Amino acid sequence: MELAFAVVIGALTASGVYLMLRARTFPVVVGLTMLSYGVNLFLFSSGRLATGGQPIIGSAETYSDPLPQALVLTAIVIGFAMTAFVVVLSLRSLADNNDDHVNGRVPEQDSTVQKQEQEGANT
Amino acid sequence: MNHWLTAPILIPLIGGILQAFMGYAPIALRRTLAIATTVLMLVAAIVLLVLADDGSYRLYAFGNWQPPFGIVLVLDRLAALMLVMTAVLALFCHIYAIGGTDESSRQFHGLFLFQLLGLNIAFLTGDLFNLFVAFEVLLIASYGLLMHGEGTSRTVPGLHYVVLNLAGSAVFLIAVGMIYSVTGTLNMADLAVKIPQVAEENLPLVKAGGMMLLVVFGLKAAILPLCFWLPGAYSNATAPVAALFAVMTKVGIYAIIRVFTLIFGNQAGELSGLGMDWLFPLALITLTMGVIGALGAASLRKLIAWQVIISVGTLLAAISFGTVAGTSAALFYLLNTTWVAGGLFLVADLVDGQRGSAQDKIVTAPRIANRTFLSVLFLMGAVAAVGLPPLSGFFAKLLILKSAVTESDVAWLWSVLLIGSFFTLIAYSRAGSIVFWRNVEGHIEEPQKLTPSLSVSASALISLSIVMVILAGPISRYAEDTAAQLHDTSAYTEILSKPMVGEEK
Amino acid sequence: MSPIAEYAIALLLIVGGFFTLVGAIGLARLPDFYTRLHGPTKATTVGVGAIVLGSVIYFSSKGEGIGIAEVLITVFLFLTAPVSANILAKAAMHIGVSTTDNTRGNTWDQ
Amino acid sequence: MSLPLVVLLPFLGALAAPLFAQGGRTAIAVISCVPAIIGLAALYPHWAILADGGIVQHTTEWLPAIGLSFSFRLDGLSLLFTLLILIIGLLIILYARYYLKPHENVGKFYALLLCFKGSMLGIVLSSNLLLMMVFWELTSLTSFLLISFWTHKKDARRGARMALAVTGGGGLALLAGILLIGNIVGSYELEDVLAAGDLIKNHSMYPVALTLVLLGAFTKSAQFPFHFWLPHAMQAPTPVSAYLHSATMVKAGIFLMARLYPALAGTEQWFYMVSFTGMATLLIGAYVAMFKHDLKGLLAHSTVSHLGLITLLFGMGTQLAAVAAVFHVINHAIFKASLFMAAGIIDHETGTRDMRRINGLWRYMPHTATLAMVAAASMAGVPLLNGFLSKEMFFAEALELNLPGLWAYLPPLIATLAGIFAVAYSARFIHDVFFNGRPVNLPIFPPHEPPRYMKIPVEILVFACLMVGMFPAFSVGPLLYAAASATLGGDVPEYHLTVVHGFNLPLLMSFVAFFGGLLMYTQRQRFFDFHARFKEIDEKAVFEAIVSRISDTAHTVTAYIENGSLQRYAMLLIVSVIAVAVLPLWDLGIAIGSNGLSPVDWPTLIGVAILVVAALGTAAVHRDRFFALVLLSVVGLLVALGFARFSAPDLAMTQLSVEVVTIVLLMLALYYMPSWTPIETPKGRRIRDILIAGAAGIGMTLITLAMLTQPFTSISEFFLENSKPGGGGTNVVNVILVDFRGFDTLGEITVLGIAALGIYAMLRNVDLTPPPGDGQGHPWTRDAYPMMLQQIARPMLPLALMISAYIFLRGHNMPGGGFIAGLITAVALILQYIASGMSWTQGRISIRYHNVIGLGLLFALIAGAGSFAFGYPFLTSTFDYVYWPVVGKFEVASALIFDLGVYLTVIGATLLALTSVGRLSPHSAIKSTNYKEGS
Amino acid sequence: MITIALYVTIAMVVLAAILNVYRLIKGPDAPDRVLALDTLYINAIALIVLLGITLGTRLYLEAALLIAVMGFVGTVAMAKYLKRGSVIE
Amino acid sequence: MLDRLSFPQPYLSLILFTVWQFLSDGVSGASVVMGLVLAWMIPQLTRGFWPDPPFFARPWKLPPYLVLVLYDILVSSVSVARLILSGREPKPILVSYPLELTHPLAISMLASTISLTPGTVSADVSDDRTLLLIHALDAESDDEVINAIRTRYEARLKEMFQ
Ligand code: NA
Ligand code: NA
Repeated sequence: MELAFAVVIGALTASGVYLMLRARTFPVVVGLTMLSYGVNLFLFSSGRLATGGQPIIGSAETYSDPLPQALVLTAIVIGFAMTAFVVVLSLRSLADNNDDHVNGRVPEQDSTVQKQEQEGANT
Repeated sequence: MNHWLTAPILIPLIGGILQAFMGYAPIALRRTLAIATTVLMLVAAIVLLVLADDGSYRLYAFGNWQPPFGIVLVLDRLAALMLVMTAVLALFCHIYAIGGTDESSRQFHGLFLFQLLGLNIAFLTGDLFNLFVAFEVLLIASYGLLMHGEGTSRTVPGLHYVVLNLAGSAVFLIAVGMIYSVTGTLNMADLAVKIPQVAEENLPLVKAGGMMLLVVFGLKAAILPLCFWLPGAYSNATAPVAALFAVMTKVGIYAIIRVFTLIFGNQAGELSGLGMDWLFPLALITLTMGVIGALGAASLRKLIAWQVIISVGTLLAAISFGTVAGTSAALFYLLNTTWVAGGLFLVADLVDGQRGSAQDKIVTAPRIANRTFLSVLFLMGAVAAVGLPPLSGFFAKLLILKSAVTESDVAWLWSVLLIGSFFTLIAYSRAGSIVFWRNVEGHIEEPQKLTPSLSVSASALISLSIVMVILAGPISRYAEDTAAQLHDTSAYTEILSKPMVGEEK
Repeated sequence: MSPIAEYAIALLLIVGGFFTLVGAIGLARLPDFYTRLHGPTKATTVGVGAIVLGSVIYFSSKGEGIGIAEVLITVFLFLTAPVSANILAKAAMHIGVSTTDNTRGNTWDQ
Repeated sequence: MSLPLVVLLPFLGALAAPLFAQGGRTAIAVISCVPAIIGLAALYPHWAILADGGIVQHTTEWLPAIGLSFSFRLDGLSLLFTLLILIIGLLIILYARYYLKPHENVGKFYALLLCFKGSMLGIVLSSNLLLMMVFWELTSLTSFLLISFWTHKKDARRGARMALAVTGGGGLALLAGILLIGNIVGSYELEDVLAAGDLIKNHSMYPVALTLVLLGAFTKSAQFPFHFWLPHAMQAPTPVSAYLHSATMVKAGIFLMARLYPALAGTEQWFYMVSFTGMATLLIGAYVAMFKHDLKGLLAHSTVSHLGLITLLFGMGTQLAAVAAVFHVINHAIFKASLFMAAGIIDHETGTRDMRRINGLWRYMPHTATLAMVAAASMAGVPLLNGFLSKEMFFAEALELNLPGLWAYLPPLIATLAGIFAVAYSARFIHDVFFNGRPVNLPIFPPHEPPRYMKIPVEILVFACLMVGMFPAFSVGPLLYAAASATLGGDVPEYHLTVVHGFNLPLLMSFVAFFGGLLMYTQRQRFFDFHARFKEIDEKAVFEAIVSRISDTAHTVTAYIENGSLQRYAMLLIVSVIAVAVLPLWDLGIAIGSNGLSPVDWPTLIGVAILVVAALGTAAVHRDRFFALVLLSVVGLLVALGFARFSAPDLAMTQLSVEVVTIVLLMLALYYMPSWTPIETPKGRRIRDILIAGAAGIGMTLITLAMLTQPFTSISEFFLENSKPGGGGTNVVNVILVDFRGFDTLGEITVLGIAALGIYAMLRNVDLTPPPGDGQGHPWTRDAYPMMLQQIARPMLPLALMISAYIFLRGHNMPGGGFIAGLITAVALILQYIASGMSWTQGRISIRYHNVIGLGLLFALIAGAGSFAFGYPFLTSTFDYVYWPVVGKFEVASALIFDLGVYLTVIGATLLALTSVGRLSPHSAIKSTNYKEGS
Repeated sequence: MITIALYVTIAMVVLAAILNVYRLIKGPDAPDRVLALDTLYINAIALIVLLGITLGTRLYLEAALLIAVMGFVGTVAMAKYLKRGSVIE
Repeated sequence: MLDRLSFPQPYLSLILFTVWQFLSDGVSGASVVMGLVLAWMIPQLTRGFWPDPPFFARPWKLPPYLVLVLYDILVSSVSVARLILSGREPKPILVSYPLELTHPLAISMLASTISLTPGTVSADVSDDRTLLLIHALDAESDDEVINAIRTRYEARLKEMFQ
């Protein structure tokens, strides 16, 4: 079970990191969201995995660690606030720069790459 | 329990909440209440400074829950020093802001006070996860503040700042998770107790977690290679915000001092001095990069922003020694550099206001109005920043230089810092002589009026470097006591056994 | 727990699972969007309804009373499924998602 | 107390002087004299002690942490310099009164001059080396400001910056040197340092310390190869040149060598470094002076040369040489200051300093000419004038220098050669200016004698030249003795201050120099032609070019590294994290801990597979943004299922609600954005990114695996035990949130509130034009509010409120709580906005979301602060079971009020954020208001 | 009895989820993906309910209710985005 | 002011009160009091969202209708399942159904019913609310679909609403 859980966190991290390194605001935001899902799962698992051990007194024989759950709850809420902010910030950047590139404009060498790849794709 | 400990938190929180309600109240009322809040906060910080000077650790357990279970505030000299430093800077930034910067958004004062809230929590908290929450409070407020103001120039740097810090927060959480997964605790004092007892096979996890924390704090502190978000963000923020941000990198430095002297300090067994051997070379490279940036800066704001990075490098070099002398030198330097950098950002803005389309760019322009006043302020700021006598920067630099002990430390620190100072001097003299002296024909339409709130706050912050010279003795004594207190980790961990309300005998 | 309840629960669960699966097969197999819309709208809704009903019986036969949450889930699903289908169909028509060749009649363009 | 007074008074004067600027030049000049006069008076009582080789000392503690004290020391050496500074300073003030024009900024001038004077006094009187350092750098600064006094002149600005760079840079080296000495000696007090000469000289760091200190001294005293700044400092007003750049500041380096003579001198390193530097400077300065057409340029290079002479004397290391050096300090200060003043008068009266135009001034200003000629003769070393005496001593010492083999001839040879040049340029100064035909095209013609009082300082100094030259023992004997004694640390050698020592080798050298110099001057045209073959270097231009180059290079380097690319910065961050994590984790070895793996069930495994596919798929298809969003939803849903699967119902619910709101928000944004992401990163970088992401993913996998399989105990036992008895709730997670760690939650809802306020503020005045249709070119439908959706949405609102109330109230004991309840309410309201639009919904909500946020935070705050009333800390919760008739038993918990705060904040923040974006829509009737507040 | 039924049912629902994911990835059009997602949400409700029965606790049922609410709102928002662009206007 | 103390939507209040009793752990004094509070407060808060409260001319016709629909849902599920599993190509048809109902709620109820019952999904309502676009999964002709709906559902709904 632990390995499966670890692979999930790895996949979320890898995907989040890759998207975070993209050049447009939208994938970056998606990547950050993905990363925060991974991080939340990770923090959650720092209290180890349990089945049917929900930390509600009287509902189980042994309880899973409630503290990481509380921490993750806080982290989810904060992550939500941050994501909301960065989404809106990317909108603002789009409005201010007429471009959704993370740097406000497409750097020259990148736009040539774009052109080349498109040509490559067309032929 | 001394309820004063909560004052630096409750005051800006209440003030901020009031501002949230008062979005549409007359601006005069909002300004009055906001400034009153900041003044009260300064008063509270001073009270705590006086309290802390007896050298004891004061504990405040939220919810009356015994640490390590509940969240605690811990007041010591370091916390008090950071609080006062921040409150002083904030007050002048705030006064500057009511000179007109606050008009472009109704949320300004609220965000400003929430920013202070986050800073104060960070300085006082004794809980690692709560430190994360504090970081988030101050970051989200700083995001809002950064975007404050007219124009579009700050959007992209703001976006970079936000995205990198979001990634940083993710790393912070991972690090907290790793450390919790081994130690099972979050309270810093408890961590200081538990870390030396970590089993051999678990050391790598804690070590990696600690190093990740160092990266996160390094990102906030703007240490190379994590510093490149700073120049753009700071130089595009509105003046009072940029000036207040002078303290933002210091939060990272504070966190490094706190966590890496308490949790990974000299009593941490296997893990003592974690990361410090990385820190010293990185600090020197950061310093060098800062100097290069300052030399190449095209505007006063950029110059000062790189100055912030120079000071980060200098500070961390001293901190990395892990000695009382190093830490106390860093603390003295910290005060100087924070206030002066803040003041310089304000001066740069005033200059900008006088120069029309030339703004604060280091280019020739028609002669500015109020040249004498502004050039004297700039000169003083530059002298204090470069570390020339007779202003406090010199003494701060002396302390830092003197804190190096081993021959290789001396050789590296002295040469990098002194050669760096030389080139910074060249950068400032070049910038100042072009901006203030090298004039072209013509005159500027509608220069900004230097209202008292603008000029007083800018000159007050710069003049603090004179005050620091006069009070150099007492301040360095306080810094030394602070450093000594910090390095005596066992005293801190005694908070774990303090009685709660209702338990006192 | 009475054997009747056990049989009922087992039956409801398996029926529910069956319809859920059928809905998914429909979604996977049917030729165009509009035909695929039928599977989830009906079969899946019914399937989950059956499973939820099984849960109701399971817990009430354990003496924990009738859970209103299950009832609410069911009511909710039945109320919303047609609306989801409706608004998705509207979206599909707007985008111009094509129908299979043997479809008679035309989509709207309003 | 008189010593600090002497130093500090000029600074006070500097503060006062500008206040008298309204009173005109005279008033301000008079005020500026006061500090020096009081200073002289204050020193007078100490005279007797000093004459006997005594010391006056004053110490106040300042910064003991670094060994810096506010301590001063007056002995013979410092007295000599103090007198030079104060007396010449007074003359300069008088002179400047007439030199400056009425419209000039005299307030600034005198203030800076007084600042300089104070700093200079500080250098010579400091008894603590660090304190001396403070004043040392201050002289560099004030010199910088004085050179650039005429800020509108490009040459002045450049000259000033160059001087600052060289002397300031040298100061930094000196600082390092002093700190090293301090490390060796363990003190910065002069007394200790001077007493520790042997310790220092035998220390392994001595060569480094010596080099650093000498770097400071040489830069300040314009020694080769740092001499180039001094001639360019002549862009300063002439009083400044006379005072700073001939009489005082440039002597600071000399002073330093004299001061530290007992501590540092007497070694081979000292000898070679100092004497050879001095020799080179002596010769080069004298040579170049010959070819300068600028009056002040000639004098400046002459100054360089004389400074080299003094340095050479100190370098020789003999006691007599040191005496000669001190003597020449006095003599040079006197004649050079008077020459500069004379040059200033000529400049003032003719409007130029170009000797090719200035000719035959004898006819126009005979009085000034006489004074200048006497001073110049002294400079040339003509007998009966003071310059002659010390030069004779110098020649004598040059002969005494015991160098091996043929090298022994070098010093006398160079001394004589320099003497020849000195005579030649002095002759040029006299002949070319006052004779040599008629003036050429002078800006001011005809020139006149200057105002009477402007000449007085020159007269006094020329008189001093004569007095010292003719009656040396009487005029400067005691002072020289005291100074020499202080320099040498007590033992003064036998020396005789007489005009002529009889016919000896030094006198012969003087004759050779005198006639050789005259001969050279008569043959000057050949030398000029010879010199003209070398390209003249303008050091200012070189300096400026170097600074520009450095600045440009720095700019290029900075722009290359700080290239404004988020992708690079993010990459650096991630790579840093991986780097610091990899090293310790490398030691982890086998990643599976002692608890081993638990069995896996296949439904979970399939869930994992779907999650992994969806996660990696999102990255793979991210260019199709909507598709990526759908996959992200799948990820969110499965993460929530994962929370439920692993015993965290609260997290599952929170994750679900947050995920939907996030997706809605992302779609709100996507409306304005392109629906496709173009390919623009080069393939190589995409592969690099995949590798980085892969490394991060594998790293996290291994860390998680290691973590999950290690045995573990935590503080959570406490929470499980105390949740019910101490917190009054059975849902431990909720009790932690609202009680044990309620402060985190307070911070968390504050973050939420701030984010919403920030979002609102950020979208103010934003103008976004959405595309007219979707990515495939379909125009948007007109049907904004589908009827069926409206019909279902409205009854859902009260139902959702009911469910919210249920989730909220049970949260303390069962999964739920304020946060989830708040999100349910918020989502129900969002559904209204989706179904019926902004204006319709907004019209039915009478409260502003700002206030909801404020109210929420306020509730939380009040719930927390309630405990103050009972003397308990903030956020101490209380709960009780209450029995009411009819109602029965129910629980009342203060934590519930706190949770209500959470509930309200969540609603307010979520809706404020979403509606802020929603009102950007061109269809929205509610526009963000454009406003600029009045003040 | 119930245990076996639970296993079988879970197997069928999980299989259904796989089919949904297949459709979600295959598309071909955006509405197909949203429809698949919506169905996946409903499968998730079933899975949570089944989990509750397996564990013998009703503590997870509210999570299932929440999926129903959130899944609907999510679907509606996506569908509205596809045809109208602006979800809230 | 009195307005603020009343129950503006008594049916809604009744439903809410009843639901609350189910949501609570059994009926008790506390749950009744809380139920009353919610039954009063929620309609007060949401009354603005109900500009024209649903109007039923013959509300008692609703329960039998719901039973009918429930029955049809089960039947329709089986038939759809059969079709899906048979592997046979369906014969889909798009039908424009002329509406006789006018009230939006009534139309919505009809559309929902159609979606949940045999082989039909209501895809759209025309802007003027006179036509309903229906997609039938497997039907022979327009008339077959229209007639089935007209008689089985729309007639009953018309009775209920008009
Ligand atoms: Na459906
Ligand atoms: Na001439």
